[in-house]
Amino acid sequence: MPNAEYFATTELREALRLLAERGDQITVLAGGTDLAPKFNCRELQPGALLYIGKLGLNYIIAKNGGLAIGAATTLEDLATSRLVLERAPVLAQAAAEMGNPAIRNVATIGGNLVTASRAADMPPPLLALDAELILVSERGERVIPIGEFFKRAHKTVRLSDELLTEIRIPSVKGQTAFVRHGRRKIFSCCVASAAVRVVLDGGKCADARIVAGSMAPTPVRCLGAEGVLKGKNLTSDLAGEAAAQAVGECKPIDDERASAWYRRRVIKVLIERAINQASGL
Amino acid sequence: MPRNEGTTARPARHEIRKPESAVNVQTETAYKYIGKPTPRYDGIAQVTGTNAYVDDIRLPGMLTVKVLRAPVLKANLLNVDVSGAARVRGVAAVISAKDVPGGYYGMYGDQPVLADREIRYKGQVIAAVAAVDQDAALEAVEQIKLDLEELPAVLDPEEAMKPDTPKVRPEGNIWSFDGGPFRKVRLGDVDRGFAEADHIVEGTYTTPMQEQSPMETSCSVAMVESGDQLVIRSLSQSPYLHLRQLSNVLKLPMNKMRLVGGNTGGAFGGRFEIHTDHVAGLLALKTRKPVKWRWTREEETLYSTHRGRWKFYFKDGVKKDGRIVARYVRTLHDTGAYTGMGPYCVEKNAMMVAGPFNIPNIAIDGYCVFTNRTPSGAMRGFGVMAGQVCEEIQMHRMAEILGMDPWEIRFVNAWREGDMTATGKVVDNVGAIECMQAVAKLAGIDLPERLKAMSSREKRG
Amino acid sequence: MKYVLSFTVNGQPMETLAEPTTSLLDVLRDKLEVTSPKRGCESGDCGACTVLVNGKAVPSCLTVALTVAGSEITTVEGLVQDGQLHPLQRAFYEHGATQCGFCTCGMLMAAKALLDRNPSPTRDEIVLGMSGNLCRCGGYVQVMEAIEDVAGRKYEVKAADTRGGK
Amino acid sequence: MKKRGVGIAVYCHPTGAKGGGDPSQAMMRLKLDGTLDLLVGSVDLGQGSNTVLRQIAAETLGVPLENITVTNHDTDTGPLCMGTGASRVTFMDGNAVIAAAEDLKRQIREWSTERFEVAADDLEVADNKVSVKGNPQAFMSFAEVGNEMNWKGSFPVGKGSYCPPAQTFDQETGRMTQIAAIAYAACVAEVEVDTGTGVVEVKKLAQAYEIGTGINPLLIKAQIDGGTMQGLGFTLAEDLGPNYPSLKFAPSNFLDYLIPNTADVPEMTYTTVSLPSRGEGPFGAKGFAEMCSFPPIAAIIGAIHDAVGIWIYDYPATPERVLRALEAAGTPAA
Repeated sequence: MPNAEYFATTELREALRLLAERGDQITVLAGGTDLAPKFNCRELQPGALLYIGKLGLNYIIAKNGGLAIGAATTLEDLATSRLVLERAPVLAQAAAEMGNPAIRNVATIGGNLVTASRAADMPPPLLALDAELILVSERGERVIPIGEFFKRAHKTVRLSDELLTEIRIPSVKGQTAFVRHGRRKIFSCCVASAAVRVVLDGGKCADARIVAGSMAPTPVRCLGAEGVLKGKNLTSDLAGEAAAQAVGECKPIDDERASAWYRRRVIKVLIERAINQASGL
Repeated sequence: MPRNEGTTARPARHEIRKPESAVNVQTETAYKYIGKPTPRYDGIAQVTGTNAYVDDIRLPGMLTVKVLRAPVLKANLLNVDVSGAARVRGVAAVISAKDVPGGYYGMYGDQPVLADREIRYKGQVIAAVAAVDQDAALEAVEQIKLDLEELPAVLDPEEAMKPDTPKVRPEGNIWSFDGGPFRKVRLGDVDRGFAEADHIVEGTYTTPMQEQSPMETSCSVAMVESGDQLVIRSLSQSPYLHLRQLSNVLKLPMNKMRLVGGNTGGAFGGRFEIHTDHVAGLLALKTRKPVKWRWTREEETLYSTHRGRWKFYFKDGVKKDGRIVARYVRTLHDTGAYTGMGPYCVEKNAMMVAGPFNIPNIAIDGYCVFTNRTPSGAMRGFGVMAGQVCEEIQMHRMAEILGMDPWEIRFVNAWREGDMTATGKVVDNVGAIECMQAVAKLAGIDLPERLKAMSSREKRG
Repeated sequence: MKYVLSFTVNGQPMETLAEPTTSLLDVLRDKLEVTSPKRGCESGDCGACTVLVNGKAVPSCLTVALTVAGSEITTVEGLVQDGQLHPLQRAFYEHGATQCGFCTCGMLMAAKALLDRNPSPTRDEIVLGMSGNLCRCGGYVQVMEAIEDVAGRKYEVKAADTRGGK
Repeated sequence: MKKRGVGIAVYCHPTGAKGGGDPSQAMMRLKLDGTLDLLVGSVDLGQGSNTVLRQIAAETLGVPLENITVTNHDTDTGPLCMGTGASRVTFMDGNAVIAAAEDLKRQIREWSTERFEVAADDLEVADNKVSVKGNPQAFMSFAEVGNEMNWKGSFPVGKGSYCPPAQTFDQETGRMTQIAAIAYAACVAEVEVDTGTGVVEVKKLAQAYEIGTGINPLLIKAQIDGGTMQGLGFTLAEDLGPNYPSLKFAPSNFLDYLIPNTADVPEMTYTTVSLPSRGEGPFGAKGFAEMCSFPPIAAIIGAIHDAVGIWIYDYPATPERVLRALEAAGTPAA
């Protein structure tokens, strides 16, 4: 029988106190798009829910040339924010391509990160942008580079007394692209995605980020593929070479949406297209 | 569709299309109502949300149903212990096979309401609980104890047809048509036809299991009214066939039952089989209270009947000029663990699998095979659709092999008035050629004058 | 544990009790007998339960009821004003945009949210705006034509009657 | 790389159950004020059968549409219907409704002979009244007829039934000639194949249907639009057994079992074809609802072949199947 408690404080301090006292029994609720289906079929019956939608964590502000985004910011706000469109267009695009309009009105960026699904859409662009995540607890604040946040599927470094409050995107150089493949043109779960950032110096690639989504338990930053690009003249052929290198860095699985065989082929194409798109080839 | 980053420019607005302009339907001016775009009879109720679907019905004291489903594909069911479930607070009744007074349901009457002694597919319903709410019902279902002896299952129909494969049902894995293993159709002499042919074109095709996916999941509300009449609010798309099946299962005469419905959130064939009426009815009779059983989307997707899977082998004998002179089709239909509508589908398939084409020599062997899958059923065009789709792809391939235009081969063979179907029906009011001509025009394809001049009304000389 | 939930449904202040894990959909349907939002999947994948929360379309099955405390909820029951059909309702009726009708109420709310924000959407914007609402009868073309028609008639919530029908 | 291709297909589909023997009944009751109840046994599943049967009843009886209430699907009061499926309701129920309306007309004419002192054959029922042929001044409105017949001892209920003869397959030859009206369709599909992802996008569909007389263009369009979308799902995405015969990865929800949405709607045009003669359906209508999901399927598969030269033999033609076929044909993903 369900007998959960419900907390919907407006005070961050109060929320952190609750987490410090009994974080291991508390399920943090933001948009609820991942949790509610589990409640509906009784797969998940939490002892207590802490709703963070009233903590004032729904914000997008310009900071140090980059962005600070509250963890409870909805995907719709991300997708339509002029600031995000200007400073992190790949993030806006990834948010716009996720779910459907109604889901984007409730789903949050923080929820997408903390749920840490293999198919999550927010991590790849954030990795490409060198984002940092702010975890706050009564013990203080931790700043975690997003690359260190995910431990495995559905598991992050967040401790039970911590709350993800903010996503920081530094001012980064370069041009970006995000290419996603789902099984339906609009509104489908991600099968594979590629987020790319290239910093061009003349025709040469000075720096690069190549991230593959849904290709392993956690998003994959393809360092080898980045190495292929760095210091070289960016051409379509080189993009193809880097994409081929990236495939070897992924560990895709078979699941309901696609086979590992298919994912390996399609990620190569997506990464190649993303590099070409980012570098205007 | 990715949004346009950082731009507010909007593409030009589409021209607004009026509802009547998009489809050019032949209408008769002589009629007052026939051929007129009359809005739906229940349209206002639908757009105001006032038409009640079964799940919208709430009655005082109504109980909720949850069921225990088979955890394995095939097993001997040695014992079902519901005593723990009956003790859960809020539970009004728990039923298992021994509580079913009558026989079997299904178009061919072979499916038990609750699994009795054996399990034939994963998800088969074994026991059902009616309780005051969903949580009590789910808790009770968890308390039901099963004693199972798991057995090897068969999933592949080709495998199922082999003699030493475990039997899905005691009568064997192949349905018997008139005492034979397949529905036999013979027109003319295919062997002679193949001998006359310039080319032999073979092809093997498979079509998937498709779920009807009605937006409304299976749902029944059952109650006993006027003292002794069982009333079921049903989604059935065949209430009278179901009344007969329910009469057999519940051992009630037809005047002691009443199916009420007429407002169904989609069916597409999926409501040709009883999914919830029988169990809800049994529980209403047992508890004398209103009972609602609504399936979750997961139950609907995994355990409702669906369009069964098909495999087709085509062998066509064709002349250089495109005339098909012989066609052999071996069809294999995976009907799942119970008969469902399998044999019906196989026979209807045999009627139409040769397509709208005049072929003088045809042989069809239609097999209906049992496997330990969720039973298949009806879905839009059941029997006909899968076969004709593969037949059309075979036509396309044949044209390619002959180096012929895919239009040409169809025009050459298309039925004319007085031609014959595979099963010997002489066709009239034929429109295959006319449809091809019309669609070519619509698509802006300029057919050769010869094809444009053809008519189904010119009998084959 | 049950908590008091106070909010407004179609302009009426409501107060009811809800468990922390109960969805807005279940509260509307089971407690308040507002049945136009339908249970199609209970996992946000079909859109049949779409309602407006403070003017924004949300899947009510994915919305934990207690989180909408103090909010204004609008469902199809709230579209008819003074016995007059909303222009979208009228257009859906006239264009034959309903078949079995199970998805219709969710479609109407998604369409209303779309037009409230963007009174003259392009076809592509309508495609996007309605992409979360599945219809197995498949009548998307008529739905989109109905929305275009309303947009073309300069979208406003008045001037319609309930003619026709039963 | 994206490549375009065009394909065609042609289909035929019979009306009604395999081998006939599928009855439908209808009842029409004239009420005290001249309005009518139409009782049928078929179910309106969304296809609009109540709307269509009401049109047929109003046309046959010559009464305003809004004077008819349709009641269906109550096994205590409703007549028999074999089932709402097999594209049979417009045809079978429609014929039963015509028979019921004709029966009611006959009863009204016979009852009216005394009143007008003419033979039943000299009376006609039309325009919501019964009148003497050639003397339009001599008439009684349906309201008067309904009031008088019911109060003066008659029970004006028209009954009608329709059932094609039942036939079984010949054991040796499979001969089966009981096939009610056959409807036809043809389709031209244009697709775009992404050779990198294997994704097939249907860009355009043109379809032509021969369905006899169309009873309601609005509902015909709904059937064609909707059936087409189900056909698209069947062709490209829907599969309950993606690892057939294994049960692994069987989809259980709308996240994994993908049915088409608005974004999958191609540019669609239709036309209907008219033949010089019509069959036995009501006003010459044929059943066609099921067939609407067939036409795009083989046309799309043919169009994929036209675009990239591969044949897909197992359906749906998922991106993975397309990529595998391309790879087998020596075209690596790009």
